[in-house]
Formats: sequence, structure tokens, C-alpha cells
Amino acid sequence: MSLPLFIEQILNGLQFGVMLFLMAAGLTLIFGVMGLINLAHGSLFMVGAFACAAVAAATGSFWLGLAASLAAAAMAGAVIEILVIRRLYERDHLDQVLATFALILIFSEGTRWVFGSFPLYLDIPPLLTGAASLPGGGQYPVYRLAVIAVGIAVALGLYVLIGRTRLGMRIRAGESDREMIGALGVDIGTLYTLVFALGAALAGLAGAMVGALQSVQVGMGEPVLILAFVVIVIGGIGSIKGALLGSILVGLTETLGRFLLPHLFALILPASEAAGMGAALASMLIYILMALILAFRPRGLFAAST
Amino acid sequence: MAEPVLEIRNLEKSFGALKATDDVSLDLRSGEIHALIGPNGAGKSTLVQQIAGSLKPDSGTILFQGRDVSGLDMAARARLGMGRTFQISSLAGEFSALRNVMLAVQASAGSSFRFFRPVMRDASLIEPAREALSRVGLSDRASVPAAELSHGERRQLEIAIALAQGARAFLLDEPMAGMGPEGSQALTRFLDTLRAQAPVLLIEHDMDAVFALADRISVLVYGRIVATGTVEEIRNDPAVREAYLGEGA
Amino acid sequence: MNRETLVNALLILGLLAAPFAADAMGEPFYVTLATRIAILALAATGLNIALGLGGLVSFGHAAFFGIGGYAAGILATHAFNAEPLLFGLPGTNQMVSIWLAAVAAAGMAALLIGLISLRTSGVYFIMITLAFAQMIYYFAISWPAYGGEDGLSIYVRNAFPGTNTMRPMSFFLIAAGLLLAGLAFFALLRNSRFGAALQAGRQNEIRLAAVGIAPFRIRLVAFVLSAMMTGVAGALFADLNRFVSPSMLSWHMSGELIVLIILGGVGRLAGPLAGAIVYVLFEFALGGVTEHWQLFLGLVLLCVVLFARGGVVGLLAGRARHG
Amino acid sequence: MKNLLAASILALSAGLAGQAFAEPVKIGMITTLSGGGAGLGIDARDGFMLAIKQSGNKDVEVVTEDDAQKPELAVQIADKMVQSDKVDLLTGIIWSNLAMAVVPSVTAQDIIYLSVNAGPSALAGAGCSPNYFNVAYQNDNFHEAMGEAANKDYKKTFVMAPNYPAGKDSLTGFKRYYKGELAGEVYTKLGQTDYAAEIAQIRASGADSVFFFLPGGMGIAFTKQYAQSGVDLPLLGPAFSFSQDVLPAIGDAALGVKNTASWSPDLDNETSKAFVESFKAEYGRLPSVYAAQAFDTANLILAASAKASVKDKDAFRAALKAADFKSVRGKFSFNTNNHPIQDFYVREVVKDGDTLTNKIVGTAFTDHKDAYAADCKM
Repeated sequence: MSLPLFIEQILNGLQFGVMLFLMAAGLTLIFGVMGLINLAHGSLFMVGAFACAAVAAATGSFWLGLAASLAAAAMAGAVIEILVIRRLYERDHLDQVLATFALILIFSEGTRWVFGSFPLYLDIPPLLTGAASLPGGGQYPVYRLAVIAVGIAVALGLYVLIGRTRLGMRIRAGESDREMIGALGVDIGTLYTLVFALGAALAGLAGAMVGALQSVQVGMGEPVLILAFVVIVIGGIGSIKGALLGSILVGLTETLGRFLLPHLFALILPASEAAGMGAALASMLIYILMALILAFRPRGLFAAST
Repeated sequence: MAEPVLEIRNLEKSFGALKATDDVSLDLRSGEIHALIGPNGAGKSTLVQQIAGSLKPDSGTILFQGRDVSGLDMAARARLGMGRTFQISSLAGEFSALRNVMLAVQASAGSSFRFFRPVMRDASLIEPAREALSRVGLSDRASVPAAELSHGERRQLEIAIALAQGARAFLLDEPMAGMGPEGSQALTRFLDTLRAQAPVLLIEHDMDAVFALADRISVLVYGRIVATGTVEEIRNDPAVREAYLGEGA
Repeated sequence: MNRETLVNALLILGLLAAPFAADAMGEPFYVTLATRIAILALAATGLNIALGLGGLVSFGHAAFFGIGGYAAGILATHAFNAEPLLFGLPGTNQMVSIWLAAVAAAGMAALLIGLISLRTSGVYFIMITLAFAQMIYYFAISWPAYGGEDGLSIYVRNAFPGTNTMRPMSFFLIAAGLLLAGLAFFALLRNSRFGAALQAGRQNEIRLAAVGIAPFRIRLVAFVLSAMMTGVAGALFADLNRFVSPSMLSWHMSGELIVLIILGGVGRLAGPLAGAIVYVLFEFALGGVTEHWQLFLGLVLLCVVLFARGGVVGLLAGRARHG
Repeated sequence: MKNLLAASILALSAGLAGQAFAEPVKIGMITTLSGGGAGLGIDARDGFMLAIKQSGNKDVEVVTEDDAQKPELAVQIADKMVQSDKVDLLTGIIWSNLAMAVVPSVTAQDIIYLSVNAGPSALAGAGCSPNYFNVAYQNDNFHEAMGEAANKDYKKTFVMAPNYPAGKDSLTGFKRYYKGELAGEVYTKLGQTDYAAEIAQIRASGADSVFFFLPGGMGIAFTKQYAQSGVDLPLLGPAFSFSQDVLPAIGDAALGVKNTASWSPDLDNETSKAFVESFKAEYGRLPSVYAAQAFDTANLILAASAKASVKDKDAFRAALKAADFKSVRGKFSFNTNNHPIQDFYVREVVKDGDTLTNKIVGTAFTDHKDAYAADCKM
């Protein structure tokens, strides 16, 4: 195994983790502030990808598509928050799981009704095509480097937003004490809608960026959703820091496991069987990781203080 | 002197930089009511939680009936005979008052791993539960769901549950809180009879009740016990007057 | 007789009577549909022990459903091919032995999963049960010995003494019989000492511990019992379809089981049955009308959660009462 | 031109339309019309219904239902179609796992099933049935064809497929005919959408070509990511990842990729040309290989129904087995296990105006039979 290959795989894990972070940050923010568990977050990811693909196809510009994905996902988020989600804040998790499960069905079938059953086309913008040289002789796609950069920028942005702005102060107040921010004279309904739309926009952004790498199709949000849940549970629900760390951990585990496990099994098994066994174990690996972490830290690595 | 029923030695608990329990030692002897008083934020509830087993101390030992229970969880300590009531009532809200008490009977007498016999036809659960309810004066409210009881009734129900557990010591966390003067007086009279059954560690804000009931009083300030003694000794203790009653200096 | 008892009796009688009517009219398919309802209701009744009585929102019960299904599939395959299973033990095509195996396998899995999962609570519990189910799902897909993603066919439905199980009516009666047994078990459990402790733990965990009952052990046993019943339902489901595949283990299946309970009424005796009747009929009726039926299913679910709390049984029989 | 072709279709089908069947035929079509895999099912349904429509025959009734790609639902629908709708024939299933759920139990009930796509090996070998006719292919075929075709240009191929039975069959099929060395063999997670880790391994492997089988969205994702990665080894694959349903979503990244299939839109025979034109006229898009196979299936049923009564199972099975219909694939006959004997072509993805499509660049096999027929005792 050469060094460039190893560096490339680390970057792959990082890029995957950063993408998960965009999803997980929204989920964990919504949980932290409103105490809501939102299964439909994957649908907002899908909305972002479809909006980007549709607008990019109509205008020929990926960048307009990207803007559209943010707007469409934020809008979809705000609409479902007002129509459905705000009725769920006082309910138990069971009702929340079920209502947002229903939203998944509605979003998926609705999207299919509008866009049809065939995957849409979305390509990366010309500016970001091609591969860059890595130190050590490897090559790496520019677009994936850009995704990593966006992820880091969003993480920094969230840090500043929550730590340094009035909105962030209200969000933090909302996390620790809902009645207090009511007393501060903040319109709590608007704040919740805003936070939900912010989380949705992050999911939409992730959807658009990933849509250019993968295929834009109905149901694309579900595997990502489950991984994002794994991430926030590992990191500690409600903690942005935990979401970041969990994302990177899951991204690296998933990528390196897929790559290294077959090699490990090859030491004791014939090649073809080793590939199969390694792949089987790799697909279970992050769930094993999650079970291990929760067995020792039942509230995740950075549990919020409740 | 008889061996104490409950003995706490050098208990310590910190939350970050805050020392909530600072080298606390105290004991509870059979037949007495030992009151624990202190200003808000002194760490009384934290101490009760550690004694009952819902919070783990950083260090120190808790002996109950001569046995080290520091490693046991709340349920195990309850089974040994710690009967606890809560500052904010903690009941199974959908269950009737009677079923709440029956749960305690079931826990103290026999196993909960019985899967078929209906509890509502099990006289060995119902009879002792009714008796406990009647002792606290809740007989006519037996079939009302706990969530629909009044504030005072819920406090009485908690005590009935502790009785039905067959407690060897009672840990009562502010049982008078939120009760009207009449209720407080009735409860004071009742608690006075309770010490004959088992000793009581009483955490209470109501000074009239404390001075009326307590055999001994310990004063907790900023996580430390600043004084322990009889009612008279505490009334006259200058340290207590300064730190707690806000007099002097 | 109070109103809930009446509603329960009507639901059960309705389920039992409908297939006879359908059979008499020469519509055997409706017998199959009723069998499906009975089996899903049994699976959801299992989940209702953990979720309804214990408040344990398991988002991974598909794991036990699928394990039961695979127990049936694997034993039947070995019997069919006359290959020994393990340590020279033969497979079997006898339903009763298969059910016992399904109970044992699902119970073992639940014991292991429960030991870790029950250390957590709330959202963490929801997510860790989901994660364990996903783990088993991916294992089933990638494990080649029993068909992987392609699943495993049971060529001939397994046997039950004294009857021909391939007749839709016979198989329905077997499924309905197990459902009745399951409901009876649930009813007894709910009113027992164990049920009292389990329900008290849902209402107030601290109270349960404060009287001296450790919630963990109660919940673990409930989780295992719950999984066992769902496992038996899984074995029946495999026999209904004469087929078992990883999709029985998928998270959508876990979601569907929860949906059945909420639709019918959480913690109610006949809740899962009412939910299964509504869900299966809805899926059947709408699937023939529009290919976008999942959209309407979603809307209906949403309305139930938002506006009709207590589900079908709650609507018909009013709020639940505890003695 | 279009009118001329339309006229010739009418003329072609007139022969069948004129004949009333001995018995009306009721066909149950179970296929995937919702969820992520709906594109394939919709193509199959449209191809099938096109043939029925062109025949103009009033004695054929088709009931279609959506299986949502769920095996349990497919079984339920099959039960309903057999027990309640009382269909004579079943068809339409796209996925092997759904076929494995439905086919063994319906054929055991003496219902004839015709496969428009899935061809699991279990049903071609020991599990074959006189009531099961596969009009598409045996699952290994496309991969075998690529293995054979790869021998010409490549010596060291990197192979990759998802870790599930069809994926393993795929690599087995490829290796059955490929004589070169394997630079690597990788199984990915089913439903995986990010292939950066695998692409890195390909880059490091020293291969001279890459063979992959990744159906549906997985293939779209892989091909796009591969094109961006800077690795420029030639890609080889079965037609599934480069069929007409997914090409628009992959875009130019697919250009030049070699893939194998039993049919291509540019296949040079009258039936195929007429089919492509009329499909475009009817639905406004190019047909995929799934549409072509379903179109053939419908025409096979029509031809057999004209010869024998569907109620006379023995005669009807014989009429099906004769395969006396005009296939869009040109030559078509059934092997002893009721699976096709047909030619396989190497296609290349090209751009025809603005539309991405496939062009035949060679033949991999003529009159190819699957590897399992010998195990079929029938």
C-alpha cells in the first residue's frame, strides 16, 4: 500500500465526513433547540438536489442551481415547520418519529410525481473539474477538495453564528431554557422557524453538492439520513462540536474500513472470499462503532447537559 | 448507644469547580427524626440523591444497617429499606393511588417477574396497600389516578408508598413544600408518629415543623455541615446564626 | 362490558368472520389478505409490549421479525435439501418446531441488543435499536449462504399436524390462532405484576427504582418477550409468502410496525390489530387506484398523528383506563 | 419517414390483429412503478403495452400493479392476481430478488410466468420449471459477454460489483470467460453512492481496464465520479449501467464506455427499427433494453395465443417454447431450460445529436447459451 493511496483515502474519508456534517449539523441543531427528532431531514437533502438539478438544467449554471437548492430547501423547511412540525414540539418522540416518517413518504412520492421516476442529470461546474496533484505524487479531484472546503467553511460559520451573534445567543438560550427566551421578548415561533429553515438549507446544500457527484433520484436522502443519525448519536445529540467530530469519525471509519478490511481478510482467506467478507464487515462497521461508543457513553461523546 | 441505621462518612461531590458536597458525615439513629436544614443551594437535594443512590458521589461511604451500600443502585438500596419521597412528587401518573402503593408492596414482598396473575385480584398486594393508604388518610381517593390528585394528596401518597415498602429508614425531601398551613400541621402530627416505625431523615424548609419534630438537626451550608445538635444547641449555635439565619456580625 | 372490550371483541370477530365470507364467495385472495393482517397484527402486538406498555420506542423490531422469518426459511431449506443444519441437527418443516426456533433466535438477539441498548434512553434508544437492525440487515444482504439480497424461497409451505397448510383457510386459522394467543398473552401480561412494573417504568422511571424495582431488568425481559412474539410473526410471514428476504429486516419494516401501533392505538390490546386492518386494506385499496398511493398513505398517517391521537381504538373506545 | 415506418408496423401487426384467439388471455403484470427503481419498471410496462396496443387485439387484457420493489408486496400481488383476478399468465418483475420470491411459488401452482428482465441462476439450473420462460437473459449473460469481449484488448482488469448475489454472479460470469489477470476484485456496499475509496484503489492497482456492475443510481454515481477522478482507464460493463434510462443522468461522463447487451437501439433489423421509432412516437423517449425485452415478451405471448388456447397448458407451453415471433433481437430461440439462445453485442456510448445512446461496435457471442442449462432436469 503506497503513501499517496493512503493520503487519498484519508481525504476521501474527510470529504465524506464533511458532507455528513452538513446533514448532521442541521439535525442536531433542530434537536438541540426544539427537542425534535426529524426523519424528514433526508427529504430536504433530496429537495436541494432536485432544485439544483432542475435549475442547472434550465439555466445551464450550476451556481444558480446551488443558490436555488439553498432557497428551495430553506423554503420547504419553513413550510413544513409552520404546517406540521410546530405541532410536534410538545409531543413525545414517538409522535415525532411517525409524523416525520409520514413526511418522507409525502416528499418522496410528491417529488416523483413532479419530476418523474428517472434520475436527473447534474454535473459539477466547469470551474471545478479535473484533478489536483497531491504532495507525494497522488491526484485528487478538485471538486472533492472544494466540498471539504465548503464543509470547513460551514463549520466555522456555525461556530461564529452560534457563538458571536444575537441569533446565536437566542439559539443558545433556547437550548438551555425555553421559557427564558420567551421572557426575553423573543418571538419563539419565528426563532424556531428560522432554525428549522437553517437546518433545512444546510441539508439542501449537501444534497446539491452530492447530487453533482452521484445521481439525483428519489430516495437519495434515506441512506444519508441514517448515517447522519449515527453521527449525531455518536457525537451527542444537540452538540454541534459532537456532530463535527462524529462526522469525521464516521467518514474515516466507513472509508478506511471499506478499503482496509478486505486487505486484512486477504491475509487469512483466498482473494475472492476475502473481498466478500471484508465488504460484509465494512458495511456493518459504523453500526458496530456506534454500538461500542454508546455501550460506554450512553449519551454520546459530547452530550448536551441535560 | 445503638448502632446508627444510616451512616454517611466523608461524602464528596463536585460539579466542575463547584463543591456541592464537601466532606459530609452524618448519621441517623433508630427512633429519631434527624432534620437537615440549610439555605437554598446548600446542596441538600444533591446529598439526598447521593444517599438514595440516584447520584454517584466522587468519594466517601454510605453505610445502611451496617452494610456498605455505596456500590448499589437506587433500586437495590430501596429494597434494603430506604423509603424515599421526592421534593417534586414522582408518581406513576396514569395509575390510581392504590396501584401506586401496590407497586411498592409488590417490590418489597416477592418478585415482579410474575407474568399471568392479575394484580387487581391479588389480595396479598391490595390489602397492605389499602392499609398504607388509610394510615395517611387517602382511603377514599384510592381509585383516583395519581395525576389527578391534589398537590397535598400526592405528598401523602408518596409517604404511603414509603410505608408500604416496609422502609427501615425514611428519606423525606421537603414533604411540606407547597402545602397549606392546615396540611402542614396534619402532616407534622403524622410524622411525629412515624419515628416509632423507623427513623426519619427530614429535609425541610418549614422551620416550625423542624423545630417541632426534630430530635437532632444538621445544618448544611455550601455543601458543608456547619453544625449538628439538638434543637436547643442549633438555636444557640453562633456559627449557624451567622451563616444560616443571617444574624450577628 | 365496557366500550373498549366491545370494540376489541368486534375487531377480533370481524377478522375471524371476513375470511369465511370471502371463502364462501369464492374469493380466496381475501383470505390471504386477512392472514396478512393477522400476522402483521401479531408482530405489532409483540412490539406493543415494549413500546405500548414499556414506552421503549424500538425502531429496530424489523430485526426480530426478520430473524423469525429467516429461522423459518433456513430450517425449511435444510429440511427440503435434507442437509444437516449444525452439529448434525436436521432442519425441519414442522411449523411448531420452527416457531420454537424463531422464539429462541429472536429472544437471543433481543437479549444481546437489549443489554446494550437499554443502557440508553429517549432518542438514543430509538437510534441504537435502528443501528442494530441496520447491522443485521447489512449482514443478511452480504451473507451468501442463504441467498443474501435475493432472499430464500420456501418451496412448500411448512406443515402443521392434521391440516393442509397450502389451503388459504387452514393457514389463516393457524395465523389467527397464534394472534389470539398473542393477544391473550398481552392482556395477561398487562394486568400482571410484571406488567404493572413495566408500565410504571414508562410513566415514571425514578418512581419504579425508588420502590426497589430495577427498571433495567424489567425492561430487558419485556424487550426479549416483545422480540419473541415479533419473531414468531416473522416465521409465519415467511410461510405466508413462502419466501424470506432482507427486506423483512429493513428500517421501513420497523417503521411500518410502529405505524400499525400508532394507527390502532398505543398500548391498547387491539390497537395493533385495528392498525393492521386499516393499513393493509388501505394499501390494498389504494395500490389498485394510483401508483402514488404512498403519498396518500403519508397524508393519512400525518393526520392521525396530528389530529387523531389514540388511533382507531382511541377513536372508537375513548381514552385508556388503568385499574 | 416516420409515417412510412408507422404504416409498416400496422402492416406487421395486422397479421396478428386479424386473428381472434381461441380463448381471451388475461395477463398479470407485476412491476416496479414507484420508489427508486421505478424507471426500469415503467420502461418495461411501456414496452409491453406498446406491443399489446400495436396488435390491436381485443382478446388480451393486462392488469398492472406496482410492487414498489418490495418482495413481500410482489408476493401479495401475485396471490391476488392468481386467486382474485384469475390471470392466465404472469410477467413484469424487474429484480432478481422479487423474482425469487414470486416465481417458484406461482409456477408450482401451474401458472405460467414469463420474465421480462430478471434471470437468477437458481431458476435457470436446478430450480427450472416448465412454467417459467425467461424472455430476457440469464443474469450472468451480459457479464460473460463482456469477459469474452475484454480478452481482445485487455490483460489486467480491475473488477467491481456490489456485495449481493447478483453482484457475485456478475463477477463470476465475467471471470468465466475472461482469460487475463485480475488487478483487483472489490465488493461494494449495496446502495453505496460514494466510490472515492474504490477509485483510489483502481488508480493504485496498475490495471489496464475496469469492469464494473453497478445497477441503477450506483452506476450513475460511480461513472460520474470516475470521470472526475483523473483516472482514464477504459470502463467496461454490462448494459445495465448504460441503458437509456440512466444515460441522461450520467451525461457526457458515459461517452466511450463499452458495454454488452443482447439488444441496442441501432440494431440492424426491421422489427427493432420499427420498435424504436414507434416507442419514440408513443412515449417521446428512446427505449431501453428493458423496454425491448418486455416488447418481445408481449409479442411472444401474442404469437403463442394465436396458436393455442391459454387454457390448454401443454399446448400453450409448446407454443411459447417454439418462440415463433419476430424479436427485436433478430434471432431468438429457447434453450432446454426455457432461457434464450441469442447473440450478445458490444456497444459503445455515443452522442447522437444531443442524445446519448449506444452504438454496436462488435459481437461478443453468437447463439450464446447460459451455463446452467445442464443442471436443469426438465
